Amino acid sequence: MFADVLIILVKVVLTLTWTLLLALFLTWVERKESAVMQDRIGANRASVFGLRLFGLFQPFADAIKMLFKEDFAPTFSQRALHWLAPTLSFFFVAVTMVAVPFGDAIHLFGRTIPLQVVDLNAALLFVLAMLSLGIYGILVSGWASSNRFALIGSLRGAAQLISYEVALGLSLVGLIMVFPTLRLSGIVEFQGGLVFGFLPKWGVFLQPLGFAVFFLAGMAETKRVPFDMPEGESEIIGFYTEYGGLKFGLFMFTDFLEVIVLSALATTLFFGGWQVPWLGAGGFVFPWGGSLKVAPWAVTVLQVLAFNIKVFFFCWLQVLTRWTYPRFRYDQLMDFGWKVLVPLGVVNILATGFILAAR
Amino acid sequence: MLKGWLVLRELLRGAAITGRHFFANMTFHTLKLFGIRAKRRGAVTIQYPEERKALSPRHRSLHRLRAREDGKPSCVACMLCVTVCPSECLSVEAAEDDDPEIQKTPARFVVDLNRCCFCGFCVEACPVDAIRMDTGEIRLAASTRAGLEISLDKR
Amino acid sequence: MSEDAVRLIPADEGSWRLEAYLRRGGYEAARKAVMSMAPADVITEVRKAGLRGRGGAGFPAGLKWSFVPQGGAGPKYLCVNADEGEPGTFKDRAILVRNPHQLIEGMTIAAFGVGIRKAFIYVRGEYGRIAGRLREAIAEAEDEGFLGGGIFGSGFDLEVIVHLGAGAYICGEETALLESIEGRRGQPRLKPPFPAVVGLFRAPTAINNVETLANVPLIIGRGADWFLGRGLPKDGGTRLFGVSGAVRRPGLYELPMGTQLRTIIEIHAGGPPEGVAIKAVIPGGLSAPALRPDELDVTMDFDALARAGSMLGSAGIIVIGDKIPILDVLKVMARFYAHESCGQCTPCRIGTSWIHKTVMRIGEGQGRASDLDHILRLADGMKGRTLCPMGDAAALPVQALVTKFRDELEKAVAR
Amino acid sequence: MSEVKMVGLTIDGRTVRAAEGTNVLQAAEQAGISIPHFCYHPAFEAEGNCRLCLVEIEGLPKLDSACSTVVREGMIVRTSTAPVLEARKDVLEFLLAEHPLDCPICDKAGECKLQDYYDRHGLFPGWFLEAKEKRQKKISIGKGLLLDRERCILCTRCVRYLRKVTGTGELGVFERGVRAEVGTYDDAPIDNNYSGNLVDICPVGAITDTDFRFKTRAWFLEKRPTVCPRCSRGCAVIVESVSGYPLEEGERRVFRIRAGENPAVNGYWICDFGRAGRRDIDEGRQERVIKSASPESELSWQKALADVMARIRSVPGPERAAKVAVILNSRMTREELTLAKRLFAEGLSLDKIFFADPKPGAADGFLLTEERVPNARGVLQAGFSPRLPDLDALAASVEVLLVFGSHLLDHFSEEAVSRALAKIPSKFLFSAHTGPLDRLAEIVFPLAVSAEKSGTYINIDGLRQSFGRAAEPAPGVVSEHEILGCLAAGLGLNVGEHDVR
Repeated sequence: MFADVLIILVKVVLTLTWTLLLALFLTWVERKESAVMQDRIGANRASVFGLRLFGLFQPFADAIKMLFKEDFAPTFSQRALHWLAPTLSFFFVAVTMVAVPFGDAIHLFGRTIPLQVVDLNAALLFVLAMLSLGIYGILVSGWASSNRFALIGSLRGAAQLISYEVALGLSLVGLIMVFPTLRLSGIVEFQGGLVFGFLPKWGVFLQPLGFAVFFLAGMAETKRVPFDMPEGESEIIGFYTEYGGLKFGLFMFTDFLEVIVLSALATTLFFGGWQVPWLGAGGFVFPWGGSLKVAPWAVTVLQVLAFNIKVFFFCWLQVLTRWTYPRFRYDQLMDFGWKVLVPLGVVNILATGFILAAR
Repeated sequence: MLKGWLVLRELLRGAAITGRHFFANMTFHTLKLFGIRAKRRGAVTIQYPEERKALSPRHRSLHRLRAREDGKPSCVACMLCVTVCPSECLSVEAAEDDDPEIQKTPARFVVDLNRCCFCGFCVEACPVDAIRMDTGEIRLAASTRAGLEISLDKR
Repeated sequence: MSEDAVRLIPADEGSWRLEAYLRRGGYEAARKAVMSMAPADVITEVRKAGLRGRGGAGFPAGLKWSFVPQGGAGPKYLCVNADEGEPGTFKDRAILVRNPHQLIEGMTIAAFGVGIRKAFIYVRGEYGRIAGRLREAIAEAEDEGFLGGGIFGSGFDLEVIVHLGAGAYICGEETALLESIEGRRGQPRLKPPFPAVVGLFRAPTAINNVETLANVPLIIGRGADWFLGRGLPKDGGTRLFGVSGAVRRPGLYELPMGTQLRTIIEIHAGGPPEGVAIKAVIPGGLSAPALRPDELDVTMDFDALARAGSMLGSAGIIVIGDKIPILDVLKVMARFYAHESCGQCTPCRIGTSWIHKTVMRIGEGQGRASDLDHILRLADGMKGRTLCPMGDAAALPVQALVTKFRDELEKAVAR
Repeated sequence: MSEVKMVGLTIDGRTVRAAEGTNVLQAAEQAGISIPHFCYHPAFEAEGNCRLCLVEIEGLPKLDSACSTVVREGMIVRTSTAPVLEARKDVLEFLLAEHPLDCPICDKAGECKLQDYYDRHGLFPGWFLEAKEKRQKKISIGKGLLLDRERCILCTRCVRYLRKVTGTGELGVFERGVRAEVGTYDDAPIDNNYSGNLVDICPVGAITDTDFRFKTRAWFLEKRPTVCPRCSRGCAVIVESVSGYPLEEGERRVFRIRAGENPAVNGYWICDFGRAGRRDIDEGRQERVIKSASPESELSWQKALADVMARIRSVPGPERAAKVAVILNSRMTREELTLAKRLFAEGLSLDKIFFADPKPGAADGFLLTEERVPNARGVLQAGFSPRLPDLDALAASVEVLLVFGSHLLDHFSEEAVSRALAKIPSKFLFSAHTGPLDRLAEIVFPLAVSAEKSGTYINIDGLRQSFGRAAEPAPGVVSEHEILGCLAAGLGLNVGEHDVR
């Protein structure tokens, strides 16, 4: 029993650390990637004992700065809610990560330890629920700030997130129809199979349209450019107008966490999670014949690495997107959500249904 | 529908451009890191305090008064610069010069950089080509407002 | 002897003495006028004689006198312009030296005709010694009762004062002359009012050239018709032609009005010396536009020369030989006018100096291609825009030289 | 009054009627056609030496100068035909050829006729390639006047002014041709009380004034007319001041006073004494309310005036006539005097109303009068009979003394005044300038000078002349009008402020 708790605790700590470090790292990636895209150099001055490391210490410097900044709340704001909002945002996004499997279950000291904090049996619903709850952080922040720009930002955010939630949900329905389970570990395992004998049975190949809708709606959920209506820094500043220091940092951090969560979910649901193509428990079995034996520990390492690489890729993709496109106009945003993504989601469900029925 | 596809096409083109830049630059950065093709710049950023961009000869920087051969400013305090200055930042007081060929010389020639908008009108207005904005001095900062009121005749 | 009597420059011994003049029949005309003629008749006679002013402008003398208001209580003056400053002209000097009494007699007649009691002879500063001879002559005439109070025993008085100028060319201009007599800076006055109405000391004033007045006794003594017979129908009398420059016999020739210029140069003055050809002729003092050798078949009278684009002026003929560069002539001319401009009005003051500077620069070999056009334009800028005729006097000859000898000057500029 | 005969002529196609004897230039000006000119000045006879006003007159073979041509019936004048413009161009080119390009250092720049005309009619580009004549610059010709011979265009306005107007004839033209120059005879300096006008009439910057030299540029000046307060002639003057950029904020400086045009009083001229009135406006001014009890504190005049009112109120009504005294002056405007009359003589029924004016000076026989106050007639018209106070009597009985102006010291020794004032419990000084009286008064109020206020003066010939504010008031000063109005309101007296004229 004690061991179970300990294992869970260790997994929580590892997951959280991984997520947070990745988020921190992502702030650096965001800066560096955008810089490289734009023929710039990017932040490279933060140094520890003269060691610059391409500005890798920048996130830490930022974090320290945020921590030491004055904790400020406007006079007319509602203090408690003002504090609560970033915490809520952060919490609901961070908590999503508990359901994501990092790798296949490992066998250690006679125990089967799933590389996943909790293996919820309705994890997909849990993830959707947690992501939806994140809206509260935004709403509360806008309300608590007692600032009309913040309020406008938060209401925009609420409208946007709820709208895209629909598309997000619809895109997953097809997946649920295809996959036999809602359990994320089950979904990942299911994706270990092959279609047509050679193609990994990844969600993206089964549900290409579903993936497109999911990823686009997911990006809208992260509230980042080109979907940054709630923030709109060049027009209304947004729901965190009245936030500074650590609280602002939390919001920022939440943004990056959302990127990671979206990448992790996209990986898990559509790109086979920790699955490496043609890699089974015993090693690679290539569809064109032949196999490669791999030690079990190496399999686990490869799987965790595969998961990370996939997550990285999606993070990179999102950053690329964010630095490529300009912001939507609000009506375009709503049009895109309701007139493009939602119908596509429905079409996807219908098509999936037809195909399943036809088979 | 067509419009939708066009948009999609443009979106993909945009991503292709940024992506191309990313990969190209990333390659160069990486190569440079390993000392290969180190001369090729991957980025246009100038590392400001250590590196300086060369100023264009037409660049308008801090004003100066040209000097006569004997070191006195060649300004004759005609106040045309004062007249033309749109931000009213120039303040000139004239004094008598002993040389009857010069007669008029500035006793005070102050430019208030707090107000100056570096339009260069003063340079264009000057009938004796006394004021110029070619010092190349662009790092103009002071901790007080008075510190930015610069006497050009005393420099 | 009888020939001398009708010549302005008599050749007899001591011709300037009173007794010599009396021998030539002097003062008879004055006596006739004062004793037996009405003043108005004197003027009419002179008008009939077609005597045109010998100073330069050629304004009929009688007409000029008739502008002076007759009668009136205030003083009137007669001024004799003996300020012979025009380069190339030396006729008045000859009269003053050789025949001063004829001038005095002419003055007496003119003063009687116009009703003047006081006359001034304005002698240029350089003629200081001649002024002494003039004063002697006046004293002689006064002693004989030909001048002063009660002339010839009549009630007519005339006081003559010799006024020595300070040597300014501009004082040959009649209003500047008046200013100078009044003791002020010799600067021309605005016209109108003309001196005949408002002149010396703001009184009506008749101003005549020495040669003009010296002709008057001949008109009164021998009649207008006789006088006209010696010249042209509208331009009576003889004229003193001073010839200088590239001729064998330079000098003063008294010839009838309307003598051919070529005749004067070739026959009377003997033509150019051996090996010299005529390049240009200035027919009437420096201010007259020069003539090219092919333009010499012109009669020397006011109207004919005006038609030829020049003027008779003071009839000082300057013959320029082909050894003289035109630029040198231009230099002398420009220097003279720049030096002599009074400085009163803008175009002349600065125009003359500007032309001078440009010409001198060309002389130094610093000429620019545009210089000749500039000079022409400058002359245009002065012509007709100055306060007194000196602007024209300075502009026209320069213009004529530059246009007529442009080829040569262009070579000088290009050098 | 003899009827002026009018002559009809045509100028530029416009039918113009002008009085007989006027010249074409004036007639054109009356018709609103301006003909450029330098040497002509309406105050003297035409001289026609600048040759700029050449116009085409039908029937004349050449262009003629408009300034010297008298109008004739039926004359047809053209002022802007090609030959006229050509002549102007040439004349301006001639003038500029020997004129230094001194504009940057020339005080006249901005109001220089040569600049203006060349800008409008000039030949661009010029074709003077020769060396300009070198001449003397900056020659002192007396009374703070500087002559720059290079700038001189020999219009001889100055020479003629000194001959025809002042009759002193200090200047003459020397040399001839291009070397001609204006100068004083044997270097004897110009010394007459009207020399400042030379600067005004010089069309270029050949004669400048050391008092104005290099202080500012002409185009910064704000020019407003007023009436000269320095003597009882009441000449029209123009006060030229700068109150904004390029001066420091809050500064207002009067740079010069020039002659205004008023044919009824001064023609085109003012005396140097009046011209020096610039100093009255800018120098030695009382800048703030000074209270001897608390010398350092900033006090508004309204607050300080409350003290004055309290002191007057503390004297019982019936005793005021004897115990409150006022000393006024004849520099106050007619309106202020009426207000003073209603307030002090009628409202407060004061007996002791005195006048202390500056001491009379010598008249110069032209414009300057003996009285050195502008409104002595106004004082009489307001119903005052001005008399000097008897200091001993004043000291004996008066408890509150209001002194307007600081000219008591012109009539009494400082010692006598201070002895007398020492015996008076409350004395208040209202003065535009600082002076020895300041320390004797309980409160000193800074007053506006006449250039800073509007009003009416009545001159020595009884001519009423109203004037407006000619210069922005110095910060903190207050006019007598405001003081008196405020006193009347505070003391509850109706003085009918709206009909003080």
